Amino acid sequence: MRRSLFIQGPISVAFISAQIRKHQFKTDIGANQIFLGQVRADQTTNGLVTGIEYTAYEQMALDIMEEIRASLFEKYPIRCIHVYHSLGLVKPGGCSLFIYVSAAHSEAAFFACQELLSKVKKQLPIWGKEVMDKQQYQWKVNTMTESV
Amino acid sequence: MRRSLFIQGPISVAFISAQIRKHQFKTDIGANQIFLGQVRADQTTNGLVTGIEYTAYEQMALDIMEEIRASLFEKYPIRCIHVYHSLGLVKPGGCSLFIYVSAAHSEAAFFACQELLSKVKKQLPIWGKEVMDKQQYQWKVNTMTESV
Amino acid sequence: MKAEVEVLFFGLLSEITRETSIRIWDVADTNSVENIVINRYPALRNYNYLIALDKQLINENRLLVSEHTIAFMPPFSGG
Amino acid sequence: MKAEVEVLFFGLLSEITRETSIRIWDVADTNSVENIVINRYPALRNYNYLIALDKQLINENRLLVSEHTIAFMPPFSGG
Repeated sequence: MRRSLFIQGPISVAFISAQIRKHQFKTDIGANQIFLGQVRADQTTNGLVTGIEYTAYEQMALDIMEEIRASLFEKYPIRCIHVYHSLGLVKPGGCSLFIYVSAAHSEAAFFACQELLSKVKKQLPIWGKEVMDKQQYQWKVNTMTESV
Repeated sequence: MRRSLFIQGPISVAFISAQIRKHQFKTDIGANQIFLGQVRADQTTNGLVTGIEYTAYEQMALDIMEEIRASLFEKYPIRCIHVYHSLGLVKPGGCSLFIYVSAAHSEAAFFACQELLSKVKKQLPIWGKEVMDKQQYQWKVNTMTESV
Repeated sequence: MKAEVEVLFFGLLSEITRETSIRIWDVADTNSVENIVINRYPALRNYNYLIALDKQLINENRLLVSEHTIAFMPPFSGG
Repeated sequence: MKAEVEVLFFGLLSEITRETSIRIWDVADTNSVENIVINRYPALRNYNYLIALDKQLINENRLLVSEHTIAFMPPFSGG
């Protein structure tokens, strides 16, 4: 089992492209569903977000990720699952979460990707600290009502 | 309104990367949902698929695409929609459909992308001819039960 | 005034007709066009097709007034 | 035999405690660990937290047998 999950800093477009290119050698794949989470320059009551600093309980996150992966492979006819999450500072526009699900058909890739994103946000011990202009910060909150 | 939709031959990873990179300049985007449809080397009763040759009623497809685009912008809080479809021959592993939906939040991007893919398959006048080894071919059929 | 119509055939249908487009003159409505086309290419009866009048799918007869484009299309299979 | 526990603090909580890890000896169960931690850092009462015993979330008291890692974690906010 692959145990890579975290990437220091933003996830580069070159890295994402390389993953897409790799999957083109697998001729039993018909659908690639990709989610890229990107840091927004939100205006908050504490100021403008100038970046998110991510930390994680890495060993626990890797274990949980293996459980999530196994449960999705059991539930959906999919070919592969890849998840990468940034650690450290990611500035607005930067990619902090890269999810890739491939399958023969689009339905499986879609629903698996949706469930995967929801689980990554709800179950992985990762925290984002929104860094503001004027040297302030606030801890990011994932709203509980989000279905994905 | 942008009127590009068709690309001759497979959609390159370089083209896809360039689109991803462009969106990183938009700091009000938090979620990028990408679908890449890829030609499979399926084994059929007529032989092994060695490629799909796409044709389209281009002017009609462009009109319908504008209607789909407008309906999705009305229904979902999304920032942008991009759709590219191949014309001509695409070999197994090659990308023939590239869908990109961006939004502030992931729910909107997800559901809009799903609906968009379904509409592209059901409403755009595009036809795929599966080319087989042994010089044969058969016309591709999109099953009606597919929800996406 | 009766209409002049460009008839287009796509995908599998263009292999049946061995044409991608033909012209038909002096037709009053889309049903007439369909009858003329089916009479010229009887094998089309064996296939499912959709009809678009001026790039819009139609499900019933439409009157034709001047110049039109009518497309005969197999079920779509993009993606 | 009573257990030895490494206690970890993550995210916002590590700013409250000003520590990312401490060690606690001679504890019998996770409730005892929580009491000791809350007594040492009373401000933690004002925050929501989750507890993981050996990298598994727990919702009730667990007996401790030897060496363990217990993590105090704010609600997750990855993505």
